[in-house]
Amino acid sequence: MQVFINGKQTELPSGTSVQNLIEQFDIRDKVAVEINEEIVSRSRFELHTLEDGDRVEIVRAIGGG
Amino acid sequence: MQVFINGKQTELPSGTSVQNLIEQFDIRDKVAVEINEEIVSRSRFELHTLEDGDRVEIVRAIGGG
Amino acid sequence: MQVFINGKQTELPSGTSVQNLIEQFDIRDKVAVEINEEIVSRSRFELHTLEDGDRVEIVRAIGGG
Amino acid sequence: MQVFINGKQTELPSGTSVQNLIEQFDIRDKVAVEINEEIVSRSRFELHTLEDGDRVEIVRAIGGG
Amino acid sequence: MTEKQPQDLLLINGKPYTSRLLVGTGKYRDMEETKRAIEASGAQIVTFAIRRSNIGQNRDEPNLLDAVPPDKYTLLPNTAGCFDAETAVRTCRLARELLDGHNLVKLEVLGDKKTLYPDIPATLDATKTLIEDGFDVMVYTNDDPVMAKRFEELGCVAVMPLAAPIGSGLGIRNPYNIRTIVENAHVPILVDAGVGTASDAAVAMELGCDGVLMNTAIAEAKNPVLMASAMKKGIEAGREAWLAGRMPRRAYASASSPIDGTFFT
Amino acid sequence: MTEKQPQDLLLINGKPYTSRLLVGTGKYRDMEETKRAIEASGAQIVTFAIRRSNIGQNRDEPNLLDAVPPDKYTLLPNTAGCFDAETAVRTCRLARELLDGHNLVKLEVLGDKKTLYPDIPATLDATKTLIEDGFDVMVYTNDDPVMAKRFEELGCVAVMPLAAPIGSGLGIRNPYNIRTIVENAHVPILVDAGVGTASDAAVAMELGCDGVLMNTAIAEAKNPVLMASAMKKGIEAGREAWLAGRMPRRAYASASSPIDGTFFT
Amino acid sequence: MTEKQPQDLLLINGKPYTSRLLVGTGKYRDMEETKRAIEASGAQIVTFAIRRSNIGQNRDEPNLLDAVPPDKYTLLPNTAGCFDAETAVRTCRLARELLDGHNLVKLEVLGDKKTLYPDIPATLDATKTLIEDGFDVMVYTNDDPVMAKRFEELGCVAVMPLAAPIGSGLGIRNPYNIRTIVENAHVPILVDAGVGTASDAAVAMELGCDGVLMNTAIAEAKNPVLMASAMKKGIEAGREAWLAGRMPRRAYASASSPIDGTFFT
Amino acid sequence: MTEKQPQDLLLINGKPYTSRLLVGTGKYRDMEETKRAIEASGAQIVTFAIRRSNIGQNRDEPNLLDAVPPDKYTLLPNTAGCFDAETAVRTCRLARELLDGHNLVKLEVLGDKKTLYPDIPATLDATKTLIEDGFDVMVYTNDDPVMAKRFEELGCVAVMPLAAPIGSGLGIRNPYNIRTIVENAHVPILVDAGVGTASDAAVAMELGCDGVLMNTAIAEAKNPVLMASAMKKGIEAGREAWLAGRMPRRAYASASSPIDGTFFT
Repeated sequence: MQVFINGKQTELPSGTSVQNLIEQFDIRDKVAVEINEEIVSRSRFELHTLEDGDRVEIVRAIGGG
Repeated sequence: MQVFINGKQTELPSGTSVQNLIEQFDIRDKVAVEINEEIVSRSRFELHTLEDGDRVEIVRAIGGG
Repeated sequence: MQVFINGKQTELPSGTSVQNLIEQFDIRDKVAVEINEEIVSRSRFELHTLEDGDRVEIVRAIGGG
Repeated sequence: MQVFINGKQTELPSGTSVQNLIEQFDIRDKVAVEINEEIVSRSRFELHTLEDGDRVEIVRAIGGG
Repeated sequence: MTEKQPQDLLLINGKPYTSRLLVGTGKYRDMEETKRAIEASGAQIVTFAIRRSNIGQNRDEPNLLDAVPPDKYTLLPNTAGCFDAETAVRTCRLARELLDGHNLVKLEVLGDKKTLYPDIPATLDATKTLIEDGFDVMVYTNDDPVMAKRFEELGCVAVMPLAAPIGSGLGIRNPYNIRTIVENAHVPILVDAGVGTASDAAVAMELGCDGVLMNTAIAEAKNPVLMASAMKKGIEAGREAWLAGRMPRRAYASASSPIDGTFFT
Repeated sequence: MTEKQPQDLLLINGKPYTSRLLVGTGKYRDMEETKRAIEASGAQIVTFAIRRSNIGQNRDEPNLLDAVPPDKYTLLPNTAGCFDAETAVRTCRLARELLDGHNLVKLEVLGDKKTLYPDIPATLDATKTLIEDGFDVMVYTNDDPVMAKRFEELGCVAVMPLAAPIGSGLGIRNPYNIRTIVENAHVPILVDAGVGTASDAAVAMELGCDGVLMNTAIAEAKNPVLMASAMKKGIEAGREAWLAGRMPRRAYASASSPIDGTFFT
Repeated sequence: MTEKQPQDLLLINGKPYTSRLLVGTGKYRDMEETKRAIEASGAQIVTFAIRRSNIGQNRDEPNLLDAVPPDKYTLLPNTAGCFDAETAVRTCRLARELLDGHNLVKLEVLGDKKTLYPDIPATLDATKTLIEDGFDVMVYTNDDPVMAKRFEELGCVAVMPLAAPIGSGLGIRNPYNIRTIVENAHVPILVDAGVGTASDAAVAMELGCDGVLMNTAIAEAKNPVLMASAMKKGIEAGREAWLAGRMPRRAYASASSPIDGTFFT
Repeated sequence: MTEKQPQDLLLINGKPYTSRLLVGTGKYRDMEETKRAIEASGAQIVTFAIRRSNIGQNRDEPNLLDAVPPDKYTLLPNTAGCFDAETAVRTCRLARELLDGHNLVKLEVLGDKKTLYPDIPATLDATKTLIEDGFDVMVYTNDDPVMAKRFEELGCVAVMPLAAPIGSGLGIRNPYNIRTIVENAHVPILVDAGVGTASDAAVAMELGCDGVLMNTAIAEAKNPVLMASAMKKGIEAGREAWLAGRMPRRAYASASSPIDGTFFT
């Protein structure tokens, strides 16, 4: 299926969970995740599986004022 | 009947027109009139008769910045 | 004899030394002395005797900016 | 003889007057003249003859603030 | 400067004005002083307030519209004293009726009595209502460049940022903001409020403003008529200086007279 | 303001002037621009420098004294460029001779090329020598009130404190000093040097100065003739504002329109 | 001053802080410099931005949350870069999730890229949404006292007026507005943006502000760590000066030393 | 900032000081307050005046030299109150005798009671006499860069331009002059007089001054001891900011947070 991760279109096997995604991309920073403009809490990363066409945002803290 | 003219309660004979009012109070300044927050145009001063309880505002130009 | 001490005319026995003066007026502050616009150093207080008409200034440190 | 005119050394026939100088150099501006740091008034241009070694300054008005 | 006059006109709502000084009519000793001060100021746009007529008392007091005849001046009714959008809109409608359909108004919706700064959200609401209702709105605002642009986009015919609190006489408190507002603008920017003396008016014009509206600085001067003349000249001086293009500022000196040709060395 | 004209004259050395703007003649593109700028400025006192005549070259270059005829203007020779008392005194004597015995001079003895600030001790020496020698001295000084008073006591006919370095265009750097100098003075105080634009000139006059002398601010404007006009108006605006008596400054607002009579409450 | 420490704490949302300097984490050379500058500043509240994670590239770049550990600092996520209410709200929700439910946010909704001034109406909307949603909002606003009060009334835990445009280093452009905001406030007023050097920070505190947030002034100094120390001291100096109560300003001099007792007369 | 401490010392006449704040001892409530304020200020150089001893009355009043022991502080006698060179020189000689041959003095020769500005010519005379007589002269002068340089050339060990009139608390009236004086100097430049609050002291240091001397700003604060601490920090803040090198000023904004990586576009 096709999902958009941080704006980039990506092919993923259906049934991929948010947790799979984090691992697959080897994201080590502490992050927050939004799918289709809804927050997915960290506790639900395992359970929440992506749907075709999902717009996923994975964000972190960076330097700013 | 009782009407409120510039905030002051006043007894008037029923059928009093805006024009009557202007004359009765001998108002010589150029004025604009609002009744119950609606403008009454100068052209309708003769025709427009007051109702009991009307809130009449008669205003003019004064010095201000 | 008459001398002027800090502007005040004062009667003193002739032969009075600066040291006598300091003691007589019980001046305990550290002071500097000028006679007729010449400094008299502390080491010479004993030796220096006043003359009739001398203008003596005895000054000290005070708060100022 | 040798004179210095506005800082430039110049050969002149002896007996040259200030007036001769003005004419020789065709100076048309209104000017003031100083010789050896002394003013020579305009009225004396004819009479005043230069000496060998004179330092002559001929000045005029120019734009300035 | 005859060579610049032709092209240097202030256009408000398509109407040309040679004067860039707008004046109020409040705080004068009497109507005669009001009249003489306005004349000395050379103002062509004059603002005034709307208040209740006197009912049956001192009917012979002089009338502002006689002192400031509409055929001679562009009259600019203002909503001074309004602290909400509704009363400001009602005031404008009464003013339009009073002036036989004249649509030009100066909108001010105040936010607080201490500063008399505008209530920006209420001013936005009133602006939209008035423009829909066919008014030509000159709007009093703070010196925030973002809000000034917003009012232009809403269709105001002029934007009037404050220089300092109304009646404070503190002058241009924040020239950076005023300059930025001017740089961004496609409608006339008129400094409204805060000017205290003639040099303040000149400074506003040197920042590129199209004009200045003032009242207290003239009316509360010891000699209002003379101050009105001073303000007229201050505005013209600042405008001409801006058009002429000032010299650069330098941290150090630069001699006015040439160095060469000195007879001493 | 016709009612004040009669009494509002600048008196220098007993001679009355209606204009309070004094101008220099340096840094202009050409003599024609110099002439037009001076006319636009309305100045009646014009300052110039003394330099060596050209000996035998370009004899047809225009002459300053033709552009600024002594019968039309009060010519004020200055000692610009002098860094010691002696050359300043020599320059004044040459100037007096050049102008057929005219005694009025602007004395400046400079202390340093970076700031062109005066050398105060040398200026004091030159002032004494010139006054003994019968000159009427208008003296360029710093903005130190003590020194300004000293020059008045020595008999200078005008004291000319700097507002900022010559040619810097920084405006009145220290209004407190200028105001104090004015308060103490019994001779005309003319701000000399540092003005950059019309509002600076107005500020100087609002501080109570009797006049302003400038050169670079006009000559280096993009349009010198228009800036000259701006300066004329700025000076008049500031003078009238000072005579009119400005409103008090307030930390907070003060409404221009009456509160009572509002139909909303 | 040990005698004042106990009572002189900055309370934000009920939590006490001894430091009144809040710092940003942008524009530093590297994470090490960020860390050392924050330590030198003594700041206890540190703000940061929210951006997309890198997907699959340079995974070893240092992590801000390691440099600024949440157990040591109060982390303040901000909505820098948001030009509308919706994205600002989304950003705050992501930040809360990122920080495990931490509700304190710095809201900024920008109105224009040139000035980075807030979009006041959009900021009002976002403020309402966030407060309903349980956030503790510290809000970036302009220096309009009416708007500052409005944000307090909406329930913001701190109001953060700008001193000058973000990153401009121009200092307190309009001290009158800041002082008025402080006088009217019942929540902490923190100057946000515009400070350029230590004296600017001191001036803000001497106006009675409760604190100052800055980033560029430290990060863009030639020596950021030393400037961070300078800012720490500037904030403390200004705060103590405000608590100590400054001397009155005088137009003239007042001798520091007594006159009587001089031996010369 | 431990890395800068070693090299950042104030050297006066070859003697190193870690504190750049010099304080006076006038105008305090009592000797105890004087003592505590000086301690809080961290000052190492303390100035005082010379007056006649009391002859036979209140002999038990506390003695300044006990409050400010010469073994702990560098005592700096000043000539406050002297309006001519002679009395200033006499005062210095008495002070030297009083302090057992200590040669360091602060010379001030005043020109007028209203401004307490120096009498420059008299100060020049006194300076020459004192230096010939072996004194190390720290000289109070106006803010004229030419005069400041002159005093350096005469051999003064420090030059102390005023920021504003003594005791006025007006702050740095003319930063351009102070900066120019600093740029030209090869001896320490210490701002003397005019500072009113901590930010003024920081500004002086950010202009590059080597130190500041003050009295009234501390002694007339509501809480002198706390203000002394504020001044200590203000001086250090300004010094560190100057050493750190401030960010450039910008007319417009510059974002603190990166633009790329925003999840909204």
